[in-house]
Amino acid sequence: MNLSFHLQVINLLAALLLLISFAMLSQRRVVGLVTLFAWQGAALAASTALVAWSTGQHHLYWSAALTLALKVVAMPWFFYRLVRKLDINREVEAVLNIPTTMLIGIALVIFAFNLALPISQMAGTVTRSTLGIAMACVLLAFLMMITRRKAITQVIGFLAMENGLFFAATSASYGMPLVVEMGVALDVLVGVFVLGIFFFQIRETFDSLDLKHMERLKER
Amino acid sequence: MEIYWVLGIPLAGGLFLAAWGNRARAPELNALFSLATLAAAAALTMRIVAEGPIMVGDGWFFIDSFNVFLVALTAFVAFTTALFSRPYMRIEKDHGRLNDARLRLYHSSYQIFIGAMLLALTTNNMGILWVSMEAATLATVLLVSLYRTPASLEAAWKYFILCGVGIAQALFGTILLYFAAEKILGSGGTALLWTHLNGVKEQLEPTVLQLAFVFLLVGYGTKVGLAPLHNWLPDAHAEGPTPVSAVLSGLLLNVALYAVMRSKVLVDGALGNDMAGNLMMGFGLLSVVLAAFLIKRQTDVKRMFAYSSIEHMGLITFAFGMGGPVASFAGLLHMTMHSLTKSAIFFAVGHATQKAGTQAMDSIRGLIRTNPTIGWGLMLGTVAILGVPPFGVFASEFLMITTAMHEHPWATPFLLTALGVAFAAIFGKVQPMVFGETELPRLPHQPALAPVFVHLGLVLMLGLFIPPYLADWYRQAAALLGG
Amino acid sequence: MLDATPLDWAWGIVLYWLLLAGAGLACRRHARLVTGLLFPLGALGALAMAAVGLAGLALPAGHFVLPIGLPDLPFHLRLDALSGVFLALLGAAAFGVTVYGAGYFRSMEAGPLALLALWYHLFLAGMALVLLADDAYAFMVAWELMALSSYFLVTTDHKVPVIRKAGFLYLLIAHVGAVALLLCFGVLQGGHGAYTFDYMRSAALTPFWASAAFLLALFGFGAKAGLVPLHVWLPEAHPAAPSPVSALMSGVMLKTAVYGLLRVTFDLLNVQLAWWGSLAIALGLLTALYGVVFAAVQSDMKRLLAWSSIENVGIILAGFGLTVIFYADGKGGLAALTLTALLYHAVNHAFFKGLLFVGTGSVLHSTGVRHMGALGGLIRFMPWTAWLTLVGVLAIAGLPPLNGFVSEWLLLQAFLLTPGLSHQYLNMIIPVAAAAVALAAALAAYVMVKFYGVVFLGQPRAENLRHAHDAGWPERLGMAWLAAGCVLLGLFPSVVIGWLAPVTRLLLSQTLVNDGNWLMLAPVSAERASYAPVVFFLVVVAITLVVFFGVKRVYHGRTRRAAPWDCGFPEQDARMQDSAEGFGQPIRQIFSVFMRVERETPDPFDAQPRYRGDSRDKVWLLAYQPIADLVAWLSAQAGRLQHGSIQWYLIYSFATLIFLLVFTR
Amino acid sequence: MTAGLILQTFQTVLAILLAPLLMGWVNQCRAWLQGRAAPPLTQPYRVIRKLFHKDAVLAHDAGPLFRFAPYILFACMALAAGIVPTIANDLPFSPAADVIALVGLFALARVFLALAAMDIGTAFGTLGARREMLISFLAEPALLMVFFTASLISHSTELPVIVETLAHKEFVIYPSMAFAAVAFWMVSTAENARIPIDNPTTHLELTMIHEAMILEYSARHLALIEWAVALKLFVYSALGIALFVPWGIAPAGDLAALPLAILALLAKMLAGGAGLAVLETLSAKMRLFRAPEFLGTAFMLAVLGMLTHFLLEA
Repeated sequence: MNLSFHLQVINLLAALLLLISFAMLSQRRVVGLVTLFAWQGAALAASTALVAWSTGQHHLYWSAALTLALKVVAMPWFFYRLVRKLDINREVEAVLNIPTTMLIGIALVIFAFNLALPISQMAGTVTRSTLGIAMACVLLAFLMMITRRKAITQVIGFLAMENGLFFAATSASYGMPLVVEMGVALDVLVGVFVLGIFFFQIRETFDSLDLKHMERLKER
Repeated sequence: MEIYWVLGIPLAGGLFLAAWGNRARAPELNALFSLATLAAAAALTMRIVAEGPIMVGDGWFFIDSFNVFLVALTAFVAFTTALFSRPYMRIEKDHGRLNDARLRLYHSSYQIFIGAMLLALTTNNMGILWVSMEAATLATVLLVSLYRTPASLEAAWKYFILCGVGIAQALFGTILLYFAAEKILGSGGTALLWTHLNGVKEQLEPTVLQLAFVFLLVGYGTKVGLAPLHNWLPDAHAEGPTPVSAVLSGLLLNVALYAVMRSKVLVDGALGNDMAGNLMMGFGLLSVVLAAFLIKRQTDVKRMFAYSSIEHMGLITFAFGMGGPVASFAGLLHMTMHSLTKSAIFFAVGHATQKAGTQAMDSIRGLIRTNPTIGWGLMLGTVAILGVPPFGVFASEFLMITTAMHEHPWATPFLLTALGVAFAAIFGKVQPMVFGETELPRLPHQPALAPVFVHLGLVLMLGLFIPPYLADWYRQAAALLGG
Repeated sequence: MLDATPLDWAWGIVLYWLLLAGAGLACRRHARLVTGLLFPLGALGALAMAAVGLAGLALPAGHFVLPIGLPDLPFHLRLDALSGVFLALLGAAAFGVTVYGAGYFRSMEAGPLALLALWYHLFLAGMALVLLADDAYAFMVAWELMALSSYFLVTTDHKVPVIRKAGFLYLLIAHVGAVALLLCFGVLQGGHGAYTFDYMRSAALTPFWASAAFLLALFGFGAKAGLVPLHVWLPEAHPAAPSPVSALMSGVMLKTAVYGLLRVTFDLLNVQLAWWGSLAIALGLLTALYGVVFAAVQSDMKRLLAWSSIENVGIILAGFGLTVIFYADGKGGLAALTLTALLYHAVNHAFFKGLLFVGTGSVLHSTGVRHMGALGGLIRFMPWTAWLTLVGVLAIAGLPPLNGFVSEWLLLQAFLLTPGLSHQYLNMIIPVAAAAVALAAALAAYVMVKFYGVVFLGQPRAENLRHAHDAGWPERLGMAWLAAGCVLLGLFPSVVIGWLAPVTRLLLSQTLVNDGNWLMLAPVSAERASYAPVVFFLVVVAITLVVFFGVKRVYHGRTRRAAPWDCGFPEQDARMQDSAEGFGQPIRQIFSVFMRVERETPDPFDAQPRYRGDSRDKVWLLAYQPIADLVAWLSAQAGRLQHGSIQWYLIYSFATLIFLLVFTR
Repeated sequence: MTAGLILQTFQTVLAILLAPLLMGWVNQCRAWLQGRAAPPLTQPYRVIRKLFHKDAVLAHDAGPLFRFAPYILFACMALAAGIVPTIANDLPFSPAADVIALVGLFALARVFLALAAMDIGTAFGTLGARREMLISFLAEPALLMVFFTASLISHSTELPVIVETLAHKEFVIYPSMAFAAVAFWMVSTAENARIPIDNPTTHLELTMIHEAMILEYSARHLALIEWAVALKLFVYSALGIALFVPWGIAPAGDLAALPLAILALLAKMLAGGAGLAVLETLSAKMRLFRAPEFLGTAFMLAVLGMLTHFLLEA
């Protein structure tokens, strides 16, 4: 019966992830976003570890650790510094107003669940029911990238999407082969590094990270 | 063993050049590394010619007729581009658009980029394929923004975000693929090996693979530049340094398409219908038509040829979507021809823009007066890319269009329109650039145009005569791609 | 060497031309070498090619496979009677033109001249390959090689914006036509790369697909032949090219389109439908009338000739349509007659149009003027050019005993024979068609009188014309060759028709019976119709001489010179002669429906009165302009998708993803 | 064959000699109808003879083309006279040129005359040439269509065969020939520069067509041209006769019918000339730009004739 208890905890964490995604959709301040992102990473790491422990998939510990290291510690720290350095902790005005975004988000969640339903039927994992949530997280992150006008928020959205993917991997098939996980993690790390460079470049060129300065290249 | 050389040299080169910095001879070293890579690739190719498909490193690397010619092509174009970039970048530096630090960045990430693409081509693991595709993107993001102009930064940013999001979809597709695979192949590394997957593709779960393919197509398709996912492409090509544009549109698009094709093979096997083919045909046609009409309104020469890349990628995708030995053969041939021709064009364009000091086509005039070699290079390259025989691009278009008329007549009006519009647009813009009078002085330095004419010579040769072994590769690859 | 078949010779000559092209590129420094050596050598090749063509007419078809091309599809070559006659045409016309060119290009500077030699010989080789190709790929490669090289020839003088525009338009329409041909071959091919013509001959198509193939071929080849409404490039491109090139394009290149149409319709397609013929006749006659009317209102001599080429193509196409009708109706003999007529006309046109173009070339060369309003009286300053051109003028005006008349005669005979047809409505239509042909022929005479009269006769309209120098010897030689062709083809039609017999046998498995003998032409039967040009010619000459010497003998031959009659108005000057516009004015008035006229008339007190009458092609305004606008509008719409905001781009990706997910459920 | 040759030469010479007579006769009739004192019947001969005796005056720039045109013109008309069956029906020459060639022959003469007119480069020469060509480009196809109607009936474009069919086969009424006849009359007025298209006796340069072309000619050249013009009128009349009232022309190889044929010819010519004179007197010369409409009508009538042939006689 304790398996089912783990399961409940995992489902809880999954729900938490979804919740956090929605929170990110509605969050207006950059620092708040970063915090939420850190929490999401934490939830992800926790659930991964839990799955690893409950199913004896040891390589999942590795990925849990990676997640913890990267997405809970390194990146939030990095982002905090960035926000302080570039002091961009202002209101992030959204393209759409929050309620509309929320409505769309709910629609997406429903869609994602329907999409995941047939697949999770045939999944052999204990955590199959959470696949839909993972997909929902991915789509919500996508939506967030669309609705935010600041470069940094887009990046956070991007990383949130990554989280969703990891979660999907864990819940659908107890994670990817370790090599791949490593590679992905490496890519994410490099990516964030590159982004850091970018922010400074953008900052010094446009003295703002607002994307509305970056709409010059178009068909006129 | 050659495979390790092929992958190792560029990586080593990247690290070394990063360390070496832009001291004297850095460009030469860059070219040298590329040459070494080319040599290794040649050796590998020889081996494949001799022994047929091989699996190296207990299944981690797999080289068959499909990717070996892409490896050879990539190494070759990488080398010629390195040759071209040597004088080009020096002039950029003289014009004060670049400094040592950026050149160091350029040289090292150039090698890394090449290495990543070669890895993507040779790996047997769909996951590693994804990883190296992402790595290739990351390596080029900073190259696109090399000039640090607002425009280039914006382009790089769009490139990064759009491709990043796209590639994330591809990762989801890969996860689904793994999810479907591990039930048959068991969990662990081998479940993502393409060869294993290919072996059991009939047993893979159709619904999952269908879903997976959608994500993979949207993901890698973004990097291929299929409309409407193409929006990053013209910006990145237009704002990056010309050598980067050349390798981006000449090589990276091919590699992305290669990834799509590898997945398509599996999906076709699993689904047993031509859903994937139809999707690709749809994307292909849309890209061809949209690109053709967008070319019409370009004023920036590099941007225009970027759109022409979208058009040709669309053609290739359409051909692969049609399937069948002839169409797939045509698609592979067109991949080769397009990367050779398009990179040649970018070389010529690069020198032309350097001379005119702008990329605006209205202010580039009478190249044939100021520098006949550039002028003729651009003219012949344009004629070639527009599919005029005896250049090889025509050979593939011939096969595609006739097959399309035979298999899918409904598509031909779109093709006819698109090709007509694209021809009118591109040629109508290039002709005044090449011909006519100008008051610009002759180019101070002697451009390195050997690559241009080497490429065009190859394209011409392949239009009239395709070596038997090359033809055999194409045939085997076409059979592999569901011929 | 001795046992080499005509085909071996043919592709040998093609190779030889390619080598000459390379050589042309090689001697970028030595202009004399190009004109003094390369062009004469090329001319020799052309002469040999003519011989090869004639041999190919006589001998059975030969096959050959070149080891180049696509992997599964090496170049198949074939030389049969049809290719033979067109190769002969190509060789014969190209010989004259190339000899002419050897003199004409002497004044060019070395660099452009070398390029010109390159493209010129590539052009010749391309046209020959088109005629030899026996599979779709080889055909298309040759076809586009021909188009491309001729494009570079047209834009030889690319500093002039108009010429660039002309070249662009030409290449564009040529390319669209080529794609249509690709689609046509796509219909004909058997899938899995069965692209050889042999396969296509054996394949059986349903009438629907056969019609599709025919229409595509008609479009593709029509675009090259200058079929209305695809003709717009022709009056721009032909005048833009250097005159020998215009001569080749008008004289030979247009015929390759006719060749292709015949090849596809009668050789590759295994079914012919009567309505194809009706369509072809309708289009052909429209083209003929349209062309000749516009020729009549031109004031630039090369444009005038270009339009007249459109007219002749139209007549040839009408003949083609009639052939299809007869053949589809099972009247092999009559089909043979029409086919002979149209082939004959193709050959004739090659000769006289080539002659006229090089004639204008000499005028252009020595005066630098193309506008007829600034020419005149040249017969006194450049007699060789003028008199040789006169032959071409009389020939193209369809006057006996020259060659233009023979083919028109044959064609009209064919029209007269239609009552045999089973379709009643065709019986009704054909006479009207015949009337239209007759009208076009008569108008051609009008056009030619205008052309010759304004350019060569009367008073020079500008002073510098008095110093115009006559053509040099190579030019004279080339023109004389072409003129001789016009005369001989006119005098000995029976012989020529004998030569053409294998073609009709090949395509229609039927030959034209000539009931006459070597000097009398009598198709079908001497009872029906006969024409003996030699007798005709001799009688006219005899009577002329008899009367001439008779008059001299019986009366004194005294002659005084005096000023011409000025009807009491002393200030007669050259500007009072009819200008080109003036000569065109009645036609412009009668056929004003075809064209939009723009004219500037001077006010009475103008010191330097200038008159400009310009007749714009309505097809351009009604068909092409709207298309251009539509494309521009569409591309503007497409451009709005691409408006820079990354959010929108993300939405595109997102929407695509969602759409596909929903779509594939 | 020899008989044929004799006939051929005889007929040709006869035509050449009789041609001015017809011209004279027409002028006489016109004079009578207009109530003038008529010139003698032989007036044209006198004019020609007078002209031959004069010294030729050439413009300074007149070239060989200008000088040779009259001879070519004359030769063409003579050949035409040899081809058209006037009195006899088997003519060795006629296979050399059928009706289409005949039209070509007229065109040849016309083009040479027009070119000659433009050679000197006076305002009126070019004006005449242009008008002449303008009229002919409608008249020529109309004439061709008239011939086509006839040859559709007789399944041949050989004049002798046509005449044979129309005259010596069993008598049939061909409605199509009625149309053809009207068209032929309209065309021949234009081709022979008669009223209502042109006025042979005008002296106002601006209204001239034919006369404007030959304005520069004098003496022997002019004489030849006048003669050729007369000959042309004769040939056209002969054509009209051959096509529409062919009875009386001697069939092949029957010399006995010859005298009768000559009489018939003379009778028909008298009637025809008179008729032409009457028509000319009744109608007035029309403005130049009405001429295309007039000839267009002729053209349409001829085509209509062919169509009626298909409707009623096929």
